[in-house]
Amino acid sequence: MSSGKRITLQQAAEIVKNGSSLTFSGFTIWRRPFALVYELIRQRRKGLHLIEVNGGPQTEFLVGAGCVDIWESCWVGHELYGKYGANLSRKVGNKEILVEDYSHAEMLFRFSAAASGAPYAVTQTALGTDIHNPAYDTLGNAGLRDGRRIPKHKYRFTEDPFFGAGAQVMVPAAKVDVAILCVQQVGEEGTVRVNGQFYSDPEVARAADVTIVMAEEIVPEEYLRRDSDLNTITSFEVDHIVEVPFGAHPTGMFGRYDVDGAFLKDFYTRTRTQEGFDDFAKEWIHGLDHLGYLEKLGWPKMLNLKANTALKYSTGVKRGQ
Amino acid sequence: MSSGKRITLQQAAEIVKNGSSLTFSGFTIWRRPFALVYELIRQRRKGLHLIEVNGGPQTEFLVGAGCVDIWESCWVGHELYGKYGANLSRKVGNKEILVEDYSHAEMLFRFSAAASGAPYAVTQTALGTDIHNPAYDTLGNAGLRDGRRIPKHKYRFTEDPFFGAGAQVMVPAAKVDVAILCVQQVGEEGTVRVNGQFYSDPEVARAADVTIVMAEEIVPEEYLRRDSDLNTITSFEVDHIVEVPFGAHPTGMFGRYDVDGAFLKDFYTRTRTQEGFDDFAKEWIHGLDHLGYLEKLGWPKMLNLKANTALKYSTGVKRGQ
Amino acid sequence: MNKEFAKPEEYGLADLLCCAASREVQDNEIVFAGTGLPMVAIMLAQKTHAPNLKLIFEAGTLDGRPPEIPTSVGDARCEMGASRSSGLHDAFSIAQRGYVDLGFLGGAEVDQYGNVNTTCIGDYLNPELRLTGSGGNPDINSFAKRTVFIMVHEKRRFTEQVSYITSPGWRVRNWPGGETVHRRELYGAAYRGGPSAVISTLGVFRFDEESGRIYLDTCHAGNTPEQIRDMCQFDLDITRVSGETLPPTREELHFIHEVLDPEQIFIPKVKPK
Amino acid sequence: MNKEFAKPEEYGLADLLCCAASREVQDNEIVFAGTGLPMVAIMLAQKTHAPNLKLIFEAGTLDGRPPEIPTSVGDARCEMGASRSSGLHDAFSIAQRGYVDLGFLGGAEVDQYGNVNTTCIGDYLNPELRLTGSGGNPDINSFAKRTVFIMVHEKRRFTEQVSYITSPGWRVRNWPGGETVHRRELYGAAYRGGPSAVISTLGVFRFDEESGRIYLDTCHAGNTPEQIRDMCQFDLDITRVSGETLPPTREELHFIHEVLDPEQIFIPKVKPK
Repeated sequence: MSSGKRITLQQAAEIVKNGSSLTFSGFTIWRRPFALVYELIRQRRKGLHLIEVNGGPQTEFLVGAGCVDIWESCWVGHELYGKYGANLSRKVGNKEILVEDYSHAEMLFRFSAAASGAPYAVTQTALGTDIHNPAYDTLGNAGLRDGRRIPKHKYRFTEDPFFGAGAQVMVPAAKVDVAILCVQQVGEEGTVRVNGQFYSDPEVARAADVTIVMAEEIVPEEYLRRDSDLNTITSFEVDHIVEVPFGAHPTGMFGRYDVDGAFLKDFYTRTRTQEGFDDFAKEWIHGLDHLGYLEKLGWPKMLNLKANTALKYSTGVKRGQ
Repeated sequence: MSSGKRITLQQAAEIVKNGSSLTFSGFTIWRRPFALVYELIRQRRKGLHLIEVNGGPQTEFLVGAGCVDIWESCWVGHELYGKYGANLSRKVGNKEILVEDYSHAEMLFRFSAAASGAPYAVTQTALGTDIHNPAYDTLGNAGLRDGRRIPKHKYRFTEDPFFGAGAQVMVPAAKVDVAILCVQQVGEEGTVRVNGQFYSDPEVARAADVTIVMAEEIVPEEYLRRDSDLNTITSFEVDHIVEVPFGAHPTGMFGRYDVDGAFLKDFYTRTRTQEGFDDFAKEWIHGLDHLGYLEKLGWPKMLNLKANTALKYSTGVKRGQ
Repeated sequence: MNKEFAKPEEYGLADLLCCAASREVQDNEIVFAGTGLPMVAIMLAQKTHAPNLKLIFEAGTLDGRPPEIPTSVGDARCEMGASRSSGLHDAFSIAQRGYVDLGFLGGAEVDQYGNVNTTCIGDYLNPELRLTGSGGNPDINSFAKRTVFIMVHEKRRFTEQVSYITSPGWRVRNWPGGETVHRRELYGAAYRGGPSAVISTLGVFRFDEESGRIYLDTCHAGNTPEQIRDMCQFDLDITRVSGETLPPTREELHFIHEVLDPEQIFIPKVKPK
Repeated sequence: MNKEFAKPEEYGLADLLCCAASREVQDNEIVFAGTGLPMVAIMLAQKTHAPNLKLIFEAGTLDGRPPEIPTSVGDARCEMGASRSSGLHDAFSIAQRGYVDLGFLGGAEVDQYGNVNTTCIGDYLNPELRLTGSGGNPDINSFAKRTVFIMVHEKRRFTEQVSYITSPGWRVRNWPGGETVHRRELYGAAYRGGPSAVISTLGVFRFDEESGRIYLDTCHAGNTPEQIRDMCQFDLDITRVSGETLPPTREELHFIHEVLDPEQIFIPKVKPK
């Protein structure tokens, strides 16, 4: 049964409006929906509010391209291939972007709460840190806490009344307009099968109002349903699907291909300045489509990144000095 | 690598002390740890506090045998094979047991909170019902709310401060001494692989201080670790393992065997009175060990219950009138 | 397939209830199904007018398409062909998140505001009879946009006041005080609707969303509105009756007895006279 | 295997830090590992004195035994041989539930109470330099019984007051007021300990749990306590120095360079002179 969920990359990008809040699958430099991130940059999307469990190269590309007004998360960098987010850092220095800092567990619990339909979660993490400093409530300071998509408070403090467990921090649900996922397989009706660590993909898919899934391959729904206990996200949680082979490049995908460390290092090195970013974007984003991008990367590189199917990672990539 | 986690059914039962709080794997009439429930009855355990996401035949057997002082849950019955819990009902009528009622989702969220190390969860379920009637706080009325294992309050009401989502009920974490799980496979070091629906097994395993896993088979740990994304519960969350083939009978196990409906119907019909229960226990529990019990059930019955390996359920059982 | 209505001698009361329940489902809806007759009713809708409905079983099967009727929601039969088999945390999170359009439930007692009891008969603290307890009844009823109850109709079950409100109707108690309020006032963001129908063994009842009161919509063949009113302890509104409950079609009977429940697990076959 | 200590010319500073970190792990502990040198240190402990330690990677790999060093915790290499690969909800829930004995972390700045900054240099509202942000640093540090920080030692990094408390030390801020209190007073049931060591490029530091203050435990070869004190902005306690940091053994160097990181991803090989 076909569900009519299949769309193109261009259509997928058009679902994200100027001013939309947006989140992604993956973890730091793994399974980020790059083909669609590139398309958002090509379409010159503006005013995005990124709410991410953690950031990564996708954040840096969107921020560098000037698509982002607000970044709400806990971390950005390129792991081994770039130790911090130079584009974000530059724009923070220039006050061109608002940053709201939470801890990693807080971001995760915020998405878990949203995915469960709860308005908030309680946790005992990060107590006593400046993350909870009321003076550092960026969205509050900017007068943006309308209590609709952006919660009225960054956090609230309370005490456990049940067991006397002490101070608790209440963190608001992370409500987002659109989640974009990048996974190994999606069925024609939307069922997702993630291989390997699923990170926070199930939570972000359910927290969003609209969920778009980019997959290496769209497979017959019936194939996935033969073993329903191996699937990760339910058909009806997914609104749109797009087939995009190698769609996560330059980030990696378990069982399919490794992180392109050289590409990320090149990005990190070249995009310390806005001119550097613009130059990089001219070379790798504008004027290309996804197939043009793959063509430019070239066959030898992609074969080198390709995972060994037994080991689930590439044995060809050079990772060290 | 062997971890020394392997114990016998008798040893497993001895870990549950008089007065322990206890919870189980499974859902109503599926994957209940019956071999160990029988052993607790043989060892004449007293004063148990059952805290269950939902009850089922295991509740009825333990309650009928007089092992249970407190039952905290939302439902008990035998599904199609016995429409309510006759033993519990009789003991409630005689005031021989304390019952604390929550809703099903509340019980689940209570275990999720405990499994996450949070003291409570917030939810918007069951608002306006007598489940929240302060006069019906059984453990409070009995003066048992010490704030240690039993929370100081059955629930608290609050309002969402972040989005104005309105009334919220705060439900306390479900803290239990021992969880007993009954699954298809466990590795020598404790890694659990559940096939099919995992119900609330991951949450109850982590909520408990001691987790005992009964499995149809103990398999080489390394076999399970070849595909770590197929596993359900982590090695170090499991303290003890026991190999007990057909250990869930008369309840069913996905992919292995069906529910023994005739056995449950017989139990339900015969145990309306205490004398009836005692008679049933004399026939099926006391004086037997697990192998004796299987022998008594007999080869033809077990073959009939055995699941078809392609379909995951038995095609031989008669389910209708 | 033969969509003509069957003759009275060709079907039983369980068939009628099952078909009436099935017709409450609209295509493309996400439906939360309990064990038993509701499960047959939903699968019947899936085979007839609502091929794209999505089925959720409380135990953790999502978008299920069981080839054989499961005996209960924890059954291995739930999982074949499902989009996903996981657990209760997912099922209830999805429900609380607002995905569920319709839930099917049962009850031992119902009052004129649709409050339902499945917990005990008599005073909770000194009950005459302890029942199963709530199960997911209040949860599905709290989270879904609409809920339909299927009940045996006895006068003592259609009661002025239920012994215990297990599942919230249209007018509920505002704890800790306990004053009666419209459900809308209490539920805040979680307010999405409430009980939309009761299908009893005598007729089909609906609710006025504003007043929260039950009224009779259709009578099953052989019952008059007055007779049905006499079978309620509360004063049943019979001013809005729209007619007789439509009988099963031959196609529906075919699916129920030949495809969905040939083993007569939940729905007995009527013996030819 | 050769457990003799290596000679100074046989190892580099990264080797020394890695081995010092590795020795903080006890057998059978559950250890939460960040990317980089900590990962090598823990896997070194697993190969030597702590074969039964259990490794958790933040991205969701539980009880991992990677045959090759992962480049980051999200890496496909984390999962081979693990007990379970799932996600962050499990990793953080397990941590908050109290399973974690030890966490390894890094930082840009540390103060005398073990408060660590990885967020920004300078005023948060007008930063000189925005860094990566917290990541899981405060979380692991909040939930684990002990945490060990590995840091580059520069005077500006061992500071009187960190620009931003990203990760809680022994004396923290009680918000919303912001008064300084002992961590124990604030954390309630979540109080399980705190930072237990800082391993810098000059020495190994520990904390007095009662006063919450840092003190110098051992100096890496070639550094005196006074020199190290001069490299801190705060007044470092050097009264409790126990001696010199033990050098790597030949066995440890073998594992680091031949088995764990032959590609020199995190730890460069010292070139023979």
